[in-house]
Formats: sequence, C-alpha cells, structure tokens
Amino acid sequence: MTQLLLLAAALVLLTVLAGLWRVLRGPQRADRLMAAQLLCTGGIAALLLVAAAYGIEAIVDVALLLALLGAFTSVAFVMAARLVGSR
Amino acid sequence: MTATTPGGWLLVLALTLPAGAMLLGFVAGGRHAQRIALGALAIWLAIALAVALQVQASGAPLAYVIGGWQPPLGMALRADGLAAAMLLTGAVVLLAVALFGQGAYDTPRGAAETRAAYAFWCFLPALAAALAAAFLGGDLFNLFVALEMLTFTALALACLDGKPSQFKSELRYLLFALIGSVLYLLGAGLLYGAYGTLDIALLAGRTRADAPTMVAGALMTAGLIAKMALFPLHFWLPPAHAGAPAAASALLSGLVVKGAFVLLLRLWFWVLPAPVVLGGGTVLAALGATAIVIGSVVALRQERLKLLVAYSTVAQMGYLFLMFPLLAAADADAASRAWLGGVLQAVSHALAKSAMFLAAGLIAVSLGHDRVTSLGGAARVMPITVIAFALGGLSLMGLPPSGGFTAKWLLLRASVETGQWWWSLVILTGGLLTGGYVYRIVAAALAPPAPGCVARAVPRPQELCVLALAVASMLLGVLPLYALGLVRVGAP
Amino acid sequence: MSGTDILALAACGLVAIGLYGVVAQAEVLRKIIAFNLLGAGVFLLFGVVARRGAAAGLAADPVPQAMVITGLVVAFAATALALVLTLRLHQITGAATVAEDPPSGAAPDPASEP
Amino acid sequence: MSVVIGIFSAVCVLAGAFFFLAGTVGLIRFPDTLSRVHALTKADNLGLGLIVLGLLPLASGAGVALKLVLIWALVLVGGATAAQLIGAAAAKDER
Amino acid sequence: MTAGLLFDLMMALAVLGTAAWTLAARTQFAAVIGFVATGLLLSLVWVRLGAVDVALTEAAIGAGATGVIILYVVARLRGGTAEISAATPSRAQRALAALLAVAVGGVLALAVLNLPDPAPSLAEAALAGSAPLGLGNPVSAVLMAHRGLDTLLESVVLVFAVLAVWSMAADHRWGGAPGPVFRREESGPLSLLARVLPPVGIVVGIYIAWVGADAPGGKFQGGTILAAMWILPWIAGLARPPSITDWRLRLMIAAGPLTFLCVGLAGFAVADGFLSYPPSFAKPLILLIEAAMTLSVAAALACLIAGPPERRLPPESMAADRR
Repeated sequence: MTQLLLLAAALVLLTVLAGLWRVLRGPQRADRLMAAQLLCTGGIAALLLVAAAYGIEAIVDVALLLALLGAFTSVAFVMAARLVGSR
Repeated sequence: MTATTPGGWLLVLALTLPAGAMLLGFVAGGRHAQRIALGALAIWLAIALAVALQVQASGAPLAYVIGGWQPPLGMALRADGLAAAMLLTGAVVLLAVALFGQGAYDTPRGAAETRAAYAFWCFLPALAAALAAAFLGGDLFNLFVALEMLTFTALALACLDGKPSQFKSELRYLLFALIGSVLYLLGAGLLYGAYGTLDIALLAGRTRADAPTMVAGALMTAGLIAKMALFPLHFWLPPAHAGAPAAASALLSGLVVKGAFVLLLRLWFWVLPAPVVLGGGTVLAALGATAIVIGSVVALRQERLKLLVAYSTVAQMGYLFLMFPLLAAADADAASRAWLGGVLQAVSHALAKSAMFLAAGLIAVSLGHDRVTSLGGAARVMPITVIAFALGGLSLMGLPPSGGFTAKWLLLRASVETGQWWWSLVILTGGLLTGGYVYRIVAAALAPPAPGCVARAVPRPQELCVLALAVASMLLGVLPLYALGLVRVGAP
Repeated sequence: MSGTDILALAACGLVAIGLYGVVAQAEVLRKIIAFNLLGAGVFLLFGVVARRGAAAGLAADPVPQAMVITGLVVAFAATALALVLTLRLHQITGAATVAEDPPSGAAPDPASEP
Repeated sequence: MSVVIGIFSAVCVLAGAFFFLAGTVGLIRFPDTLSRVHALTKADNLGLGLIVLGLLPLASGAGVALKLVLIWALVLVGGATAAQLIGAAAAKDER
Repeated sequence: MTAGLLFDLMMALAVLGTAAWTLAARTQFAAVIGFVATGLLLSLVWVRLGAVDVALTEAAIGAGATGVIILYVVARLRGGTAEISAATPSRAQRALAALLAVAVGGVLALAVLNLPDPAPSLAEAALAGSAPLGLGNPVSAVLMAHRGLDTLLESVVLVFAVLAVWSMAADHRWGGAPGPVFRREESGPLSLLARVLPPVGIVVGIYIAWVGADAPGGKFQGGTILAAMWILPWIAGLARPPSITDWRLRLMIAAGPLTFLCVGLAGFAVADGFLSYPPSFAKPLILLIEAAMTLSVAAALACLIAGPPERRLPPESMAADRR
C-alpha cells in the first residue's frame, strides 16, 4: 500500500509539473493563475498521499495550510490582477 | 564552557531595556514615546558605563548564559573590552543625538502625534537595542538578527524626512544591506554544517582551514564589507548618509557601520583559522588603503558639505582595515598596539563623525544651503558649531591630542614594528588629505559672509550637544593609557 | 550521490540564480523577487545541513530548522520594507529602478533640512 | 485492514491520480483560456476528491479524517471562487 | 532508494526551473506567479527534508504572504519602460553577472559537498532539552527556550518593520488607515468567500498555533493564517483596517514581544535567570507567550501587507481613534 500511495504521489506531482510548464507560458494572466492553483491542488494531493504512506500526521497540517492559504492567495491574486487590469 | 559571570545580568539589561522602551514607545506614541526614549537612553548610558567599569575592574570579559542553556544548544551574551567600549560609545552618541533631536522632533504638549517625531523617538531606542545585540551577541546567527535590526532601524531613520530625492539612495542602501546579510547568513549555514555550532567562543580555535570554512569566511566577509561600504562596494554610502536628516546621518556614519565592523572582527579573529587571517588580512588592508586615498580625494572635491563628510566616512572606515594584517603579525606587542589602535579608531571616528554630521546639519539649517564655497559667515553666527566641526576634523586628521591621533599613532607604530611600513605611508597620506578637506571647510566658514547672505541663529542646546561629542572625541586622546586597557580585555 | 546532495546542489543553484537576478535585473521589484529566491536558496542550504544532522530519531536537526523559521520571518519583514520603499519611490518620482540619476540631480538638496 | 477497504482505497487513489492526468492533458491540449479553466476545475475537484475519499479509510483517527474532508471543502470553495473570478477576468481580457 | 533519488532530482529540477522562469518572465505579474510556484515546490522539498515545521512556514510566509505582498505592489507600479531599458545592464554586464553567480554557486557547491561526514548535530541535545519543558516538538523548544533570544529579537524586528513601513507614509496621511481602498462587494463569489472562509480560517489558524507545542506548527504559521483571514474581508471591501494611531492596534502588534520580554525578565525572579522557565510551570508560560505572539504576528503581518497609511479617515472617526 505504501508503495502504491507514493507512486500515486509521484504521478500527481509529475502531471502537475507538466501542466505547470505548459501554463506558465501563458499567454494570459488567467493561465498563469491557473498554473499556480493547479500546483497548489497537486501539492495538496501529493502531501496527503505522502502523509498516508508514511503515517506522518503533521504533513496533513501542511496540506490544510496550503488549502486555506491557497484559497486566500488565488483570490488575492485575482483582486490584484483586477487592479493591474484597471490601469 | 561559558559560565555566567558576576554582573552578567547587566548585559541582559543592556539589551532588553532599549527593546522594551521601543515597544512601550510604539504603543504609547506621541509625547510619551519621546519621554520614554530619553529616559531609556539615559539609563542605557549608565548601564553601558557599568558594563565598562565591571570589565575594566575584573579584567575579564562578562558573560551571561541565557536561560541557563549552555552553548552549543543555548546562547550566551558576552562583553569583552571591544564590546564594552563600543557599547559605551554607542550610548554616548545616541544620548547626544537624542538631546540634539529634541529640537527638530519635539512634540509639544497637546499637539497631535506627527510621523517624523513618532518614528524618531521609537527608532532611537530601537537602534540602541540593535547595537546592544550586535556588540554583545555571542552567536553568529543571533548576530544575523542583530544585523537586520540595525538595517531596518538605519533605513527608517534615513528616510525620516520623507524627501523624494532620498528614496532612491536609501533603497539602494537597503538592497546592499540585505544582500550583505544574506551572504553572511549563507556563510553561517556552512559553518553550522561544518562544526554543529555557531557559538563564537566554541568555534574559536576549532575551525579548520578546509573548503567549507574558507568559503563561509569569504561569503561572510563579502557580506559584511558590503554593509561597511569598503572600497569597491562603497558607492551606496555617500548619497545614503548625506541624504538623511542630520541626526540620522550622525547615527548611520557614527554607529551603524560599526556594528558590521565588530562582527567582522569577531569573524576574523575568533572564528576563522589563523592561516586564512594571515593571507586575507593583507587583501582587506589593501582595499582599506585604497578606500583611504580615494575617499579622501573625492571628499576633497565635493561641493556639498554633507557629501564631503560622507565621503570622509568611506576614507575613515578604510583605516579600520589596516589593523587586519598587523594583528596577524607574529610580534605580540605590535599586535596588541594594532588592536588598540583599530578599536580606538572606531570609537573616535564614531564620536567625531557624529559631531561633524550634526554640525553640518546645523550649518545647513542656518544658511539654508550647504555649498562648501559659500559657507562664509557661518563662524560668526554659530562659533560653537564651527569649533565642534573643527575639533572633529582634527580627530579625523589624527592631530594630537585627539583620540584619532592616538589611534593612528598606534597603527603607525605597529605597522613599522611589524615591518609593514607601507601602511604607515597610507596613514600619513590620508592624514594630509583629511587636513586638506577639513581646512577647506573651516577656512570657508571663517570667511566673511557673502553679501546678501542671511544666516539664522541655531538653538544653543543643539550646538552644545555637538560640541560635547567633539570634545569627547578629543578627550579620548588625553585619557591615560591604562584607561584604554579596557579595550585589551579579552582581545584575540 | 545521495538525495540530500542533490538538494544541496539545488540550493547552490538557487543561490546562483538569485544572485544573478539581483545583480543583472534593472527593475527594483524584480531585484526584490530575486533577493527572495537567493534567500530561499540560503534557507534550503540550512535545510540540507539540518537533514544531514538527522539523529536521535529526529528526521532533521531542529536547531537549523529553528534558524530557518526565524530567518523566513526576518526575510519577509525585509521584503515588506523594500517593497514599501519601492512603492513610495514610484509614487513620488515615477522611478522603477535605482539607477544613478543624471549628475544634476545626484546631490541631495539639503535646503529643506530640519 | 481488510482487503476490501484496501482495494477501495487503491482504486480511489489511482482514479484520483488519473483525473489529475486527464486535467493536465486538457490543460495542455485545449485551445483557449476558458476551456482550460474548465479542465482545471475538473481535475482539481474530482482528482483531489477521489484521493481524499481513498485516504479516508486509512486515516488514523476521526481528527485526521475531519481534516481531510475540510481540505477538500476548502479547495472546492477556493477553487470555485477563484475559477469564477478568473473566468470573468479572462472573458474581459478576450473581449 | 533510487526512486527517492529520482524524486529528489525531479524536485530539484522543478525548483530551479521555476526559479529561472521567474527571472525570465516577461511581465512582473508573471514573475510573481513564478515566485509563488517556486515557494510551493520548496515547501514540498522541506517535507522531503524532514522539516515539517519549516514546510509550514515556507508555505505560509515564504510563498503565500511574500507572494501577496509583492503582488500588491506590482499592481500599483506603472510604466517606466524607458527608464527600465536605460538601466538594464548591457550584454557584457549581464555575462559578467552570470559569471559571478556561477562562480559563487560553484564554490558553494564545492564547500557543501565537502562538509564533514558524519555531520555534527544538536538533534540529540535538543531532544533531551525539550523534555523538561514539557514540549513534544523540539523545534518549538529550540525556538522558545534554547534559542529564545533569537525569537524574541525576531518578534521585535517585526515591530521595527511595521513601524518602518508606516513611517514611509506621507506626512499628511499620518493617522490614516493603511492600504488602498477596495470596492465593497455585496454579492458574488468573493463576498461569499470573505464571509465563509474567515471563521474556518480562524479556527485552523488557532489550531496550527496551538498544536505547535507538540507537533509541527506554531505562532508564525498560525499567525500568518490569521493575518490572511483579516486581509480577506478587507480586499472584499467588507472591512476597513483601523487607523495606525489606534492604540489597540499598536498594542496588538507589540503584545507578543512585550509578553515574551516580561516572562523572560520574570525568569530572574522565579527561575534561573533571563528567559529561563520554572520547571513545573514551563509549558503554561510558553503557551502564554505563543498565544500573545500569534496575535502579534497576525497583526504585524496584516499591517505589513496593507502597507503605509494612504488615506485619512473622516474627521469624526479620527477624533475617536486618537486619545
């Protein structure tokens, strides 16, 4: 089971990184914002899988923090993008 | 093994009192901040004096093991002669600047809190806390935090006027200082990786001349000399120091750069292994010598009084690096003289330069400008200020009986005794050039006023603060030598 | 070569990238971002040191970890300070770099000294 | 742990990972921003949701399980809000 | 083992790739996104390095808070293209910078790879030292006791920074509220999030701060979450930051370091001296400091993100805020 969970974590991370590469290229701000969000979600998934694989509960807290601040950060970014856009 | 010495609690007090005063002033604001700061700085001077007396009397460094946790896991505060002398200097300069600042940053009863005054009275005790942390810290990482405290305080003080022309040079200063800190931190990380501690006393004598140690030493030195504006990393300093308000310039040039200097001494003569010091010291001294010559020549050609004084700081900081190869020399007597000379140079420069910056500020207020060519009449309106400026200048030149004279004389002797006579040529040349630019100012100030020039009188108390600092830098030269023995306590 | 060594090299690479950015980029804002990358590299090096010091059943030496936590907070405060200065510089003068002014404006005007 | 639960977990986790993969492929292949937003939200919510579902039986206690669900809920709410705002911004950009 | 190695290699390349991309990004906005992405990856690396406490801090402060604060400045900088291109270093200068960077990186790599093996470590000492304090998390023990002075000074540095940021304001704006004004969003997803998220976030923030004594977490991480939950209603236009002359705000910012300082000095009377805790009472005292610090970190971070005061409040509320 541990192996499987770690494999899934690596798979998620790998696909997220591949997607990241695509989206960081843009062309729009929206694409880049999505890139960050995708990375955040992928990171959370990978962390949860690793936490379960090794049985380290504290890692779940990292994922929790990422989920909370991820929501906050994406919204803050969109609001800032609006400020930039309104120039 | 560090043990808490009798009187070690004084070190805790020297650190916590100004920090607490800053926090209380921050909350209370307005007029209260001013009163808290003045009171705290006065007590701080008494504490610094007590520390110096205790070190002098016991002839051994003071130490305090925080929380009873022994290094390497815990941390210690230590005050050797160097720390005690610098702490005392800092306390004198800070109190003088605080009294001086009462003129410009006073909040009268019932008046609303203003931005500049609030920031000034909060950041004075903040600077005291930062200096105490930098001088007394016994742990390289703790000293990193102290460096950042110094940077933040210095930057805020420099921007006190909120003048548009100033933001660019202060931002450049901040970038330099931050990169300097990061490089220092990088070196500290390597040292921890190599030795498993960052306690200076534990590292002393344990370091090896291997790759991690050498690289760490190089990175930390580079970071610190960027903060001290040693040639060729000096160009941020003159505009940053000259653009600040007078009280801030005095603190920046007099004290803030000395924080990094003390760290550099700790790094080189306690932490780094002897072979590195032997080889690298000459390089540092060569850079210092270049700084002396170039800084003085450029100062000589400045049109603005404050920029001139700022370039003089670049040159005078150069002298501090001359002690590095002399200390590494085999001759113990000469090394001891070089140590005393170098530290004395730092102290006397702090006193003299802060007096000169404050004097330059008063002159600028009185005349409404600080163009060197039209200072005529200044000596008539404010003789005390001009005398103070001249006394500070004498100390920088190294004329007897000033503190600068004793410092430069000791360095000169040490350089001859160790057979490194070429440094003495630099010292003499620097003295002559310094004489040139000080003469330029004093002569211009003594000249009759240009027609149409209106010079306003300046408040007498402010003039007296300036004079007190200049006289203190003079008195340093007439102190009997045994009193200076303080500096030798715990020397490397 | 162990995994920790690979991450150690990544830390060195991050330091190099950050240093290049700080020196070679013109805009202050990008310099600040690069400064943060440089800082991240330095902290990562502490992480490598901590990992190498794993002992007593701990996955990493707690002392460098505590230093990094302190360092991260200090670096954040420094970034905030640099940013506010950048913003004010821009608001007042319209400048986005710290390049030398043309010589005429280089000398600060001391006339308005308090 | 019973075999049934183990298989359930494995299937859910792998399905979640697959959704991430599918979302990424969509992200790479789709031509315009709005359809990429669509691909992303699917991957996000379903992929993470399945992984959380798969990990729930493995959780060591109720507290951890609660945290897992909370994480998913937060990602859902945050992702939905951000996607809506991003979409609105992107639509404005394209106009 | 080789799978782990491959994973490390992948993470290292990803971090370096996003970092390089951050520098190369065409717009400042893109550069910030790249920076946040790098930070996110780094927090995964920290988990990999076994430093979960740092992973939390990196995610909260290194990536989240730093990214947001940079972005709000990016959003307000305009133009300056001519000036920027004039100040951009020439190709030769850039090559020189690259050479310098590669040299430093190379020398550093040489040094790191030559660190002694086995590495010196204080892990054992820290573990032994945390037991008498009743703390299960040695990192917290190091932060609060063994290297307590660092933490104390660091919390003071945060106050320095807030004050420095405020003091950059224009004179006539002194006494105003920090930051730009956001349009009030009565409905829509943002306003919903700004109402739903803070209650959850506050609970999570307090939990992360509380759990720090025995598991990864602590005041800085929890405080950052609380700060974010304070900022959110602000950018949704639902709440207004208080005036910087409001003494309650100032007390909140200074409460943490003041409490730390007082407990530290009380050590002279009730324990072995400065910053030492009486053995039977260590944990409650540490928790007291942590609680005050969490509040202060939250307030200080929120103030740092909001920036200097940018507008004056209406006169009547000014009078109320001033004592």
